[in-house]
Amino acid sequence: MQELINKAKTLLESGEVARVLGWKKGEYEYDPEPAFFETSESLKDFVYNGFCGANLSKYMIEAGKKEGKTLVFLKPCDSYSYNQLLREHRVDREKAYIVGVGCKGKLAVSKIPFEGILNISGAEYPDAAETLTVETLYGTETIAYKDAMLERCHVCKGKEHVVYDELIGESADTVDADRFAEVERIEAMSPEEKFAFFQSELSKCIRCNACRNVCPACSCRKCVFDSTAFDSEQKANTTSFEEKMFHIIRAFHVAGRCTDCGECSRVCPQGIPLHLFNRKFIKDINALYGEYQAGSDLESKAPLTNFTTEDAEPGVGRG
Amino acid sequence: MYKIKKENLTALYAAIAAENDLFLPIKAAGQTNFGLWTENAEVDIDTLKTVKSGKDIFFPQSETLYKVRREEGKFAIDGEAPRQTPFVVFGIRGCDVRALAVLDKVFLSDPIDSYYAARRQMGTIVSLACGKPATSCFCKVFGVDCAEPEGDVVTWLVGDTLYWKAKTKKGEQLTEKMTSLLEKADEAAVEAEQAAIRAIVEKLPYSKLSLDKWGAAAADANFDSPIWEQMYKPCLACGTCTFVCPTCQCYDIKDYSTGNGVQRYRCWDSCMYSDFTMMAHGNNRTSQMQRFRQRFMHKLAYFPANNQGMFSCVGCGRCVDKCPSHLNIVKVIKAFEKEGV
Amino acid sequence: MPVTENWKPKIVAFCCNWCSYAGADLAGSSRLAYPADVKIIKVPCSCRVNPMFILRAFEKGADGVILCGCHPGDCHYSTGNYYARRRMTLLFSMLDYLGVEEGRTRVEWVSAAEGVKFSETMNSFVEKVRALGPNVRLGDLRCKN
Amino acid sequence: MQEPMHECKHNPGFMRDTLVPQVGIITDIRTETPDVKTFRVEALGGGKLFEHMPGQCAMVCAPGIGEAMFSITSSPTNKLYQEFSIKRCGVLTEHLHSLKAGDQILVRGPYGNNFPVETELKGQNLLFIAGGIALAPLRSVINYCLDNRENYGDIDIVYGSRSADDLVQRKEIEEVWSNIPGVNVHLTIDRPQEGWDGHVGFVPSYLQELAFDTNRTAILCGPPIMIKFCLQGLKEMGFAMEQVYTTLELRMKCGVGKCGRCNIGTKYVCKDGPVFRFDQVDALPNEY
Repeated sequence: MQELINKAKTLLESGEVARVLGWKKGEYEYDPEPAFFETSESLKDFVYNGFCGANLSKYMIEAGKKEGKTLVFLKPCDSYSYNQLLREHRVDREKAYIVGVGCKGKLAVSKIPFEGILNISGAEYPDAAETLTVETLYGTETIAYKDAMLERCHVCKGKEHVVYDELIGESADTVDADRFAEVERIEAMSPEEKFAFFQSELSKCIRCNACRNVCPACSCRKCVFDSTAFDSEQKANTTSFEEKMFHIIRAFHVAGRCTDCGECSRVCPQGIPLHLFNRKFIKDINALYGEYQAGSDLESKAPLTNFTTEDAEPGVGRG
Repeated sequence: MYKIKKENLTALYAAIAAENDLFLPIKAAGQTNFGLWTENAEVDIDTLKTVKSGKDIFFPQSETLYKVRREEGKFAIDGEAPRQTPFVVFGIRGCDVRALAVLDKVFLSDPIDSYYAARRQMGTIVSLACGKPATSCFCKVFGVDCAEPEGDVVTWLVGDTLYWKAKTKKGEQLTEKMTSLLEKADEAAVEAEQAAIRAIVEKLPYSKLSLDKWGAAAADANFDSPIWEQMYKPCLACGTCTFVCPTCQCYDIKDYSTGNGVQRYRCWDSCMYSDFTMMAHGNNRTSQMQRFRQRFMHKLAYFPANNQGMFSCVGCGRCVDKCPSHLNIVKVIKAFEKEGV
Repeated sequence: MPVTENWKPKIVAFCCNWCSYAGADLAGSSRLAYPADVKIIKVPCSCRVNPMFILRAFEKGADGVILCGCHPGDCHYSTGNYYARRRMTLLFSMLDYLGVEEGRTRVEWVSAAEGVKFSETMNSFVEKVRALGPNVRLGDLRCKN
Repeated sequence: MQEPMHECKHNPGFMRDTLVPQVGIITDIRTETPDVKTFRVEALGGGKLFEHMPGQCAMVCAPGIGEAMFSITSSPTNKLYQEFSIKRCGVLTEHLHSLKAGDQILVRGPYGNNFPVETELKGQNLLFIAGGIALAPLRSVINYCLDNRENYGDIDIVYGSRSADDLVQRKEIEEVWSNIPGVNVHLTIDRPQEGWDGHVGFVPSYLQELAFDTNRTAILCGPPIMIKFCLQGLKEMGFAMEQVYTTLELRMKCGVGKCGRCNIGTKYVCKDGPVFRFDQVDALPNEY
């Protein structure tokens, strides 16, 4: 972590960057918040640990509108999101100094099943322990680092940054699950079971829009779901239809652009596995139009703005 | 004081539900929220904080106010009748019960909101003391005693026994109907539990938050503070904090065209949304900083200024747990405490 | 809504202006019968139809939605229907994934000369949706009463 | 607990929830300017939908389109109907402009406080200052004062708009108001125009030319920039902030101080306003 702070200090003091986008120490180890640092003095609150799961690339849209360069710390998977924003011309590469930071899997405090959590040790950067020690109001507990990891880290896209000016720190391979296993499990269900599954998950939705607002691919100036022109703007969670509409359309609007960064599932206050929608599209795109990873490069044509004359017909695979 | 074995609670729920709608914490798809009891529901009274607070029962996230039918150019208004049947809320915690007192100030002030008022009249509240307060709890700061919550009936879960004590007339009426399931008990076990709870509350990290910088006077004093500009930046402008909050009461009134007419409904809204104050001629809160400030100023300064010092926060800590960017009211209170104004 | 012997499904058919709408016209002028419950919405091109159109049709009470456009390669705008094909492929796959009955959505390429195909397509689609019964999984309850 | 289905104190006899509107019928529409129409609204059985006081507002709703707060431009002394002058500027107003006499709309209200016509303003000389569509809320007070002429001193009305075509209620101003003894109407338009022989110039500068003494209470309403300069002018003339009233407008949904939109600091414009005295406005945070 000191290495990151030193880098930030050097660049801030030399004037090469006007601000640093990183994570700020919260009340505890487990609640750091994304933050802009404009003075080297303020960097005393900088933190980078296992709980810095927040993907900072979307903040670069706003940062890019400001005077001067912004130093941003991106984890390997965050760099895909940044790259995708770059190819959509939503961020200005010239105004970013990207430090690719190492990542050994990020943690979710919601996955730690103990009550009254005070301190968690073992999540330090770069020497994360195999086991987290959790000090609670009701005693000390331990949990394997892996067990507290975010879902996305179990299907990690790899240790490589796709865009950076400089790399600091080592990353670890955290993959221990098949990315599409859950999608396949659902695909194998009967229509009734599928419907029941999504109904029970989506009926929890409170329409807070956290998934949309955190999503680096959802960068529209005005979302169709905020439009008052017709009744797509439905803040009510009156009926189950309305949630389906929102989540299907949202997933569709980011299809072919979603890097599978997993922020939507991380932020959902109701724990809805929203990545299952995006991953279904990714899986279909891979199967029908060839392997495609959004954000991996700046050149290849996105699957939904491309076609071949031999494409499959709609309803492919139906019985 | 009465008691009932935890294993007999299902019988108690069934008995209550036989005469009234019964709302209680139900776990579905991994999350616990208040819902209507049915025989198949997975009741979960052990989870300290339901994701959404009990606010939903009295002020639903979405409710129809009236329907308008149009026939030959004429409108016919079909107003929704306020609730007329009694119901019971079981297992609601002290902070959420206090939150109803906050909502009362809004909805029961003139002109009274008849939909909310009817639910308040029809509802009997069976609250549950918090055996294991969490790190993010700070109800003590707002004078809530989670060892002795308010409510028509108060219950305590001690080991495998639920203790039951009626506190109001409504509570006594409910208790009378349940006597066949309840046994008489003495207060000793509850007193010990309360002492244990209060000891933990003393140790809670946020129990000593200071509200000195807040209250009616803060409406002027804190408005122009540079702290807002420093703090708001990670805010995603989502509505998570407002929707999980037991006291946030802002709402929107919207139309839904069904093809046969229009349903006018009211639904929760969030002051964090960019279009919240948007109108044809402009917007008076154009920046996220202003919207962020509005939320906390409303809870900690404007509301007390209009309601004899009562804060519009009950310290339930849901926003502390749920904010995607880990921003929350505790951080705001602490920032003002530390840096002053 | 009770499903009775006489229950008729409501079908929304999005037809491209250049081929399929003309095909429907031809079906009409050739006196080829297709159910009156098919409501045709004319669109400039099949790729004008975005997923929200389809979902909103279901929301407002449709029991089946069909999209008709020019045959691939024959698009008036050269490539519009190729994009529509990819979009609908993904959308239908998503609807299947959500457990919506597969028979409720369909894409068919109908040229201006294919009045017979238009009528046959509509007849078979309506029959299929009829067999599925009313759409409950993708409708807004508020529109039902 | 109080009885929920109560009789509203502003609105005796109204026994429904305040959020549920009444059906009103548009009995007449006057085109005032290219983008302003005045709608006359009556209850289904004839007569007024409710009683109101000058400065109060009502929620006008076109089902399926939207609902918004409009000031009631007719005076309470009018016993037959209520009027709303509405400028076309958004989705709802666009729709309202497309309506015809005989069409129905939904109305609920009245909401908010009113100009203190029976207290502070009584016996005073009055100076009304308005720009553009802002005459709408003031017209209700002006007509109230004119109909109770004996209760008020001299009345001066300074009214300006972009052009002569944009003057709202021009007929009434020229044919009624101008002919009442003790009432002086001062019209102005922003730019010279053929056929206009009146004053040309912005309202604030005209106000300074007119140089009123401070023995009067001012009632000011208009676009924010006009308010800003008029207020400055009034201060220079020696007016105290306690002598100047205005009426504010913000996004509203409920109209009863509950939906949480229209607050400026601790004050809700719908409930504590829309009428404020400028010393009260000054005490509010700068967020309007």
